[in-house]
Amino acid sequence: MSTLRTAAPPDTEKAIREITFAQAVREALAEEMRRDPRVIILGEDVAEAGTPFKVLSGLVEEFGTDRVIDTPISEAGFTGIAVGAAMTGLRPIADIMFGDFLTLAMDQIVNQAAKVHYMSGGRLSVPMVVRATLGATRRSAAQHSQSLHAWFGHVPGLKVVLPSTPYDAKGLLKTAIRDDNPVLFFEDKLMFQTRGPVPEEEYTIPFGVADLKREGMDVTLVATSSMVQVALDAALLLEQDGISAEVIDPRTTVPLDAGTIVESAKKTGRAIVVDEGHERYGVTAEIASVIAEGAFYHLDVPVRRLGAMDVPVPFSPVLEDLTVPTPERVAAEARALCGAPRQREG
Amino acid sequence: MSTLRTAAPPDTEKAIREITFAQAVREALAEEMRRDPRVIILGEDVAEAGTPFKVLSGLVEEFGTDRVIDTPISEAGFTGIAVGAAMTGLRPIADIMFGDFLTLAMDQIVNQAAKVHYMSGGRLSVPMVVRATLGATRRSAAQHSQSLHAWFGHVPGLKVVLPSTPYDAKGLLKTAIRDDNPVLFFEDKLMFQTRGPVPEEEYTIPFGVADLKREGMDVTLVATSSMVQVALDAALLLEQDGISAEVIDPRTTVPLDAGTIVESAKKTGRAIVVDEGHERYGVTAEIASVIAEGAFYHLDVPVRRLGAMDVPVPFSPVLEDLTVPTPERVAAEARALCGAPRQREG
Amino acid sequence: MPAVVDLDRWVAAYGLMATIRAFEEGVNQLYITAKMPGLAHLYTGQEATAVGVCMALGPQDYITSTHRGHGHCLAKGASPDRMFAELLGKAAGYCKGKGGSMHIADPDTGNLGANAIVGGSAGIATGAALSAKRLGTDRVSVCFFGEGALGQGVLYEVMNLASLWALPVIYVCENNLYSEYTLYTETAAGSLRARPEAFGIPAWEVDGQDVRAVYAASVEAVGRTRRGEGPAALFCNTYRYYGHHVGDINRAYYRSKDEEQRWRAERDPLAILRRWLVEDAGVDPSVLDELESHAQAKVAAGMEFGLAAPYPEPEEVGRDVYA
Amino acid sequence: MPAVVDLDRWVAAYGLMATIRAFEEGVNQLYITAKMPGLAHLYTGQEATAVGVCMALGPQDYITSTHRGHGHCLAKGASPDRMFAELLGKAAGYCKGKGGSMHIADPDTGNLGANAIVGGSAGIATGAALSAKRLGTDRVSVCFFGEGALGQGVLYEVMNLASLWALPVIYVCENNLYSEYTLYTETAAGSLRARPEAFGIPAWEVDGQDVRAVYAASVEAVGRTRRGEGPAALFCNTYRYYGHHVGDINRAYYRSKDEEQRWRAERDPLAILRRWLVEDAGVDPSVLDELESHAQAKVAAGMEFGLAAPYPEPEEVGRDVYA
Ligand SMILES: Cc1ncc(C[n+]2csc(CCOP(=O)(O)OP(=O)(O)O)c2C)c(N)n1
Ligand SMILES: Cc1ncc(C[n+]2csc(CCOP(=O)(O)OP(=O)(O)O)c2C)c(N)n1
Ligand SMILES: [Mg+2]
Ligand SMILES: [Mg+2]
Repeated sequence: MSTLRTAAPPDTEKAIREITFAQAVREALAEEMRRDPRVIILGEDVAEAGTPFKVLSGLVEEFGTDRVIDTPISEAGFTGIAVGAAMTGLRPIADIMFGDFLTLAMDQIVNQAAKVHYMSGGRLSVPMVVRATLGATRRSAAQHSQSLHAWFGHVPGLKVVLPSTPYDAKGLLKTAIRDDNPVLFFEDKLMFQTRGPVPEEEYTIPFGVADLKREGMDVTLVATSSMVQVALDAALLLEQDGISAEVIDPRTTVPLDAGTIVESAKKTGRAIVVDEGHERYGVTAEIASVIAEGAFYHLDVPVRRLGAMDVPVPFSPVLEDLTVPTPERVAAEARALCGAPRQREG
Repeated sequence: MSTLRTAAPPDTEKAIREITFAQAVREALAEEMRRDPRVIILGEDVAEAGTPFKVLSGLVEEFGTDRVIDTPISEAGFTGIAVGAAMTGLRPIADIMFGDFLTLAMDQIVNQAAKVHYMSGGRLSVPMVVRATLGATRRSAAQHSQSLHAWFGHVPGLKVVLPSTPYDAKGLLKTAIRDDNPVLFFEDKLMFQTRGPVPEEEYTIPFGVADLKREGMDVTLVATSSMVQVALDAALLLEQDGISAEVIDPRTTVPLDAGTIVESAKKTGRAIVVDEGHERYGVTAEIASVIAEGAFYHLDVPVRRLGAMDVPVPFSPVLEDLTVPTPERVAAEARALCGAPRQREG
Repeated sequence: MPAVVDLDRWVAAYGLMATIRAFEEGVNQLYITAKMPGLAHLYTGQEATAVGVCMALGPQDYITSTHRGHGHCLAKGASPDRMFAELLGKAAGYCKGKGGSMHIADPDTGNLGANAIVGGSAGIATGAALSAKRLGTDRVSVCFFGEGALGQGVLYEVMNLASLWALPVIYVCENNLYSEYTLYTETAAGSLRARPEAFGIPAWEVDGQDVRAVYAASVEAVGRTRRGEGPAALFCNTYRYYGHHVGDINRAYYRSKDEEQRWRAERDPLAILRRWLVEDAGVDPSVLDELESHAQAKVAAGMEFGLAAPYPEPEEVGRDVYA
Repeated sequence: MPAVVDLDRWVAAYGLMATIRAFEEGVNQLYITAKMPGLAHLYTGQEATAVGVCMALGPQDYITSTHRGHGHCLAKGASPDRMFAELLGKAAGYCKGKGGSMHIADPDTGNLGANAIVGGSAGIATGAALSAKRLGTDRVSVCFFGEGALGQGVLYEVMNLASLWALPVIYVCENNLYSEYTLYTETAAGSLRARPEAFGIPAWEVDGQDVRAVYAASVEAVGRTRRGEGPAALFCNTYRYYGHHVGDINRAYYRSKDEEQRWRAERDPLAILRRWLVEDAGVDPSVLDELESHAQAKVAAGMEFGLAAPYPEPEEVGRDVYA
C-alpha cells in the first residue's frame, strides 16, 4: 500500500547515515526552529542542561534563552502559558520531563488546550506540542515510569504521537510542530540512544498513517512506541518456529489508521496488540476492539492484548521486569494463537 | 446466578419506599458517618450549601463543620490533604463538584493515592473516596459535562464505581466508604432527582458484581451509569419489534465483573456496550474487547460500541443532544445487529 | 482640552456600564422566561471593574475572562446581539453557539475567552503576555478572576513565571466577597494582596464600585506593564447583586437581604458615577437618562436578534474539533 | 542538669549526622560499583537540617520526605540495614523493595514516605496534620521539601488551607541553591519567606549548616504548632555536596568547583558542630572520632545486610496493589 511506502526511509543509493533517537528529536526541533521563529521550547532544565536526557543539548546555544526557556518546577503553569502563547501567535513546545508529571497539567491540556478551538467555534486555535516521555524498566519506580498516553486518546481535540524509531521521531515531530492543534508527543526514555537510519534530506511523516515495520502472513502484531522493537524481536523468535509475523506500528493513536491495522488482521486472521501502557482501559483495548469489529469475519482466534501489568511500577528490578511485555511473552502468545507448540522452558 | 440476585432489592412483602438518587447518596453518607467517626467530607460548598446539587443538605447540621468541611477552590490541595488524612487514621470523602475538575487533582489521585499502598510495600493505605459527577445534556458546555471515569480504570490501585439507581448508589457508596483503597465514585448529575426503591434496612453492595437490570434473549446491552436507563428505554422500544434485550450494569468498572458480562453475550450472541464517556479509548473499548475475547466463539455479529461522540461537549442544545447515546440510537443499533428492519423515519 | 476629553470618557463609561447592566437584566429575563438553555452568572453590580480596567486598554490588548464574563466581554468591545446569540446557542453567536455563556470568546476585540474553570485562564493570559513580549508587540494582557481563584495553585505558578520573565500581564482580582455561597474570609488566609507581592508583583487595591478609581489604578498598572516593567496586580472590591448564578434565588443562608440592599443603595457603580457626573462635572442628567434608554434599546434589539437567529446545523457538531 | 543533657543531645546529633554522611557515602559506592539499581539523590552536606528538625520532633510525629530523602529517613529513626535493602530492591527493605530510594517510607518512625513528585507530599503532610487535629492527638507533621518545590502551586493551596484551619504542620524548605541544574534565583521571583507569610504562616530562616540553629528554630516552630497556634514555615539555607543525583558528575556548567570547595571547607555541618563541641563545650575529640567510626561500622554492616538479602519472590509483583 502506498500509504505504507511513504513511511519507509526513501530508497536511495547512498547509504543513509545513522543517528540516535535523541539526535533525531533534536534535529527536528532545530530544523523547525530555524524554519519558523514562532517555535519556542518551555520546560524544566531545557536550556543549558538540555534536559536530564540531554535530548535538547545545543539548542539553547543556537537559539538562545529567549526561545529555549528554562522554567521553574511548574508543569501546570508553563503548560498553561504555552496554551496562551499558542493562542496568540507562538508555536510552543512544552517539555514534560517524565510523562508521570502530565498529571499536574491535565486541566491545561484537557480542559483548555483540547477545547479552545471547539469552544470558540473555530476562532481560536492552539498550535502547541507537549513533548513527554513514557516507559519503565529504568529502575525509576512508580512515579517516574508510567506510560499515560491512553488518557489523551480519550480527549477529543488532542492528537497523540508515539514514534518508535529515529526516522519516525524526526518526521513525526516536524509534523507535530506544524500541526495547528495540541499534539501529545511521547518519547520512550529507553530509546533515546537507539540508532537508526535518518536521511539528511528534509522530510515529514503524516499523522494517521500506520507503518508496516515487518511483513508477515500468520499473525499481526500491532505495537506502539517501545513495544515495536519488542514485537520485531518476537517476530524473529517466531521465525525460528516457522511463524511469519507482521508488525504494524500505528505511529499515531489519534488519528488512528484503523484501515491498515484491520486489513492486516484480515490477512493473517490473528492479532496481538502490544502497548506499554497498563492493559486495563488502555490503548490495547481500543485497538483490539477496532480489530475485533473490523476483522470480525476474518479472525480465526480472539484478538489478544498485551499491556503493562496492572500494578504500579515496582522499583525492584526482579519485579519491574515482570511488568512489561517481552519478546518472549509476545512470541509465546503468538505461538498459542497459531496453535504451535510452546517452546520448552529454559 | 446468585451473584446477580444479591444485587436486586431484597424481596420483601411490605412495599419498599422510593427516594431520590440524591437522598440515597445522602443516606449512605449519613449512616456511614454515624457508624464511623473517622469519616469526614471535604469539598467546596459541601457544608451549609450542601453542594450546588444539594446532595449533602443536612449533613453539616448533624455532623458539624469539623466533619463536613468547606474548602477553598483548591481541588489538588484538598484532595491531597484527603490522601494524607487517609494515610493517618481518617476516612475522608473528597467532593469534586464537577468531574471535569478531576483534571486538577490527577497527581494527588494517580501518583499519590493510587500508589502509596504499593510503594510502601503494603505498610500504608489510603482509605478514601473521591465523589465526582459525570454526564452531559445539562447545557453546561465543554468544561462542565465530561465523563472522565475511563481514565481511572487505567490506573492500578484505584477502584471505579458507577451507580445507576438510588438503590445501587446507596449500597455501593457504603461499600466504597468501608473500602481500604482509594475509590472513585461517579454520580450522574442528571440522575440526582431520579426516584427508586431503597429499603430502610441496612445493606451494602459488593464491588465487582454486575447487576442484571433486565433479562433478555436476543441482544446484550452492557450499560453504565447514565446509560443504564437509556439501555432500559431502548429495550422497551426493541420489545415492540419483538427483540428481547438483556441489560447488564457492571456497576463497578474496576473491579469488572467480566464473567457475568461475557456469559450474557454468549447467551445472546450479540452485544452493544453503552457508556457516556467519549467512545475513543474509553470504557466501551475495554468492555467490548473483553466480550470479543471471552465470547469469541459465541458472537453472531461484532460487538458494537456506543460512547459519547468524540467532540468536546457543545453548549448549543441542538448540538449537545447529538453527542450522547439515546434510546432510539441504541435500539437502532440493536435492530441492525439482530438483522431486523430499521424503523421507518418519522 | 483634557477636561473635556475626560468628560466624554466618563459619559461613555456610563453608557457602557448601563449597557452591561441592561444586558444582564436581559439575560435574567431570558432565564426566568425559560428561553435560555442552562444557567448564567450575572455581572450586575461589578460593572465599574470591567469598564474601568478595559478603558485603560487598547483594542489590541488581550483579556481573559471568567464564568461571570458578560461584563468583560462587552467592556472589551463585543456587541450584545452576537452575545445573546451565543448565550442562546445560535449559529450567529460569537462561538457559533458552541461555547455559551461560560466560554464566550471574541478574538477580534482581544477577548481570549471566558473560562468555566476557576483560575483556568491564568495560564492563558500569562501566555498571551509571553507572545506579546516575544513577538515584540506592546500588547498587554489582563487576567480577570474572582477572589475564589486565589485558592488555585496555578495562579501562583504563573505569577512566579510572569514576575521572573517580566511579562506584560495584569492580574485583576474582582473580590465580590463570595465564591459561590462562601464568604472569602472563610477560604482565604492571610492577606490577599500579599500573595502577588510575595512573587515580586506590585499590587493595587481599589474601590471596585468607583469606575474612576479603577481606571486610575489600571492606567498606572497598564502603563508600568506596557513599559516593560513587568506584571502588576489589581484588587477591586466589589459585589454581585444577584445570586451566584441566575438560579441562586434563596441566598439568606449565606448573605443577608440587608447586606444586598446596602450595596445596591450605597455602593452602586452607576449611581456613584452619575452623582459625580451630575454634581461635580455638571453633566445634564437627561444626557445620562438618554444613554440608559439607548443602552436598553440596543440590548433589546440584541436579544431580538439572538432569539430570532437560527440554531447551528447538525453537521456543526463535528466541526472545529481540530483546526 | 540541663547543660549535660544538652551536651548529650549534641553529641548524639553528631553521631546521627555522621551516620547520614556515612550512609550516603555508601550509597555512592554502591552506584559507582554498579551494585545499586537506578539512581539516588544524596543528602550529603544537608545533614544538619534533617537532624536539627527531627531532634525537635517526637517519635509519634509525622514527616514527609523527598527524592533526596535518606537523611530525613535516618534522622526520624530508620536503620541503615533495611534502608540499604530497600535501595537495592530487596524483600527485607522497608517497602519490600517496591519503593526504592525515592519512595522509602517507615510508618513505625512516623515517616510517611519520600516522594518522587516535587511538591507531591505537601498535601499528604498537611492531611496528616488534619488527622492529628481531628483525632485529638498532639502530633505535628513536618513537610520537608527543596526550594524547587516553591514552583508548585499545590504547595500554596495547602498552605492556605493549613493556615485557615490552624493545622499542626510545619513546612521545612531546604534551600540548597539548586533545583537540578538551575540556581534558585532563576526559578523563584520575589521573596521565598514572603510566600508562606502571605498566607498568614510565620516563617523562620536559619543557617541550615548549623544544627543548633536549625534545632532552636524548630523547637520554636514545633512548640507553637503543637500548642495549636497553627502552621509554621522554616527555611534552611544549605548545600548539597554531590550532584543532583549520583550520576551528575560534570557540574561545571551550572556551579563551580570553587563554590563546592568553599562550602565543604567552610560550611560543613559536621565540622561546624564538631568545632563547637570541642572548643566551646569541651568534648574530647576522640569521643567524636569514635562516634564516626561507629557510624561507619553500622553503615558497613547495613550495606552487607542489604547486599546479602534476597530479592522479593515474583508473586510479590501482584501484591499490595489493593489493601
Ligand atoms: C476548578 C473549579 N472548581 C470549582 C468550580 C465551581 N465554581 C464555579 S464558580 C465558583 C466560585 C467562584 O468564585 P469567584 O472566583 O470569587 O468568582 P465569582 O463567582 O465570585 O465571580 C465555583 C466554586 C469551577 N468552576 N472550577
Ligand atoms: C513534578 C515534578 N517535576 C519535575 C521533577 C524532576 N525533578 C526531580 S528533582 C528536581 C529538582 C528538585 O529541586 P529541589 O526541590 O530544590 O530539591 P533538591 O533536588 O535540590 O533537593 C526535579 C526538577 C519531579 N521529580 N517532579
Ligand atoms: Mg467572588
Ligand atoms: Mg534544591
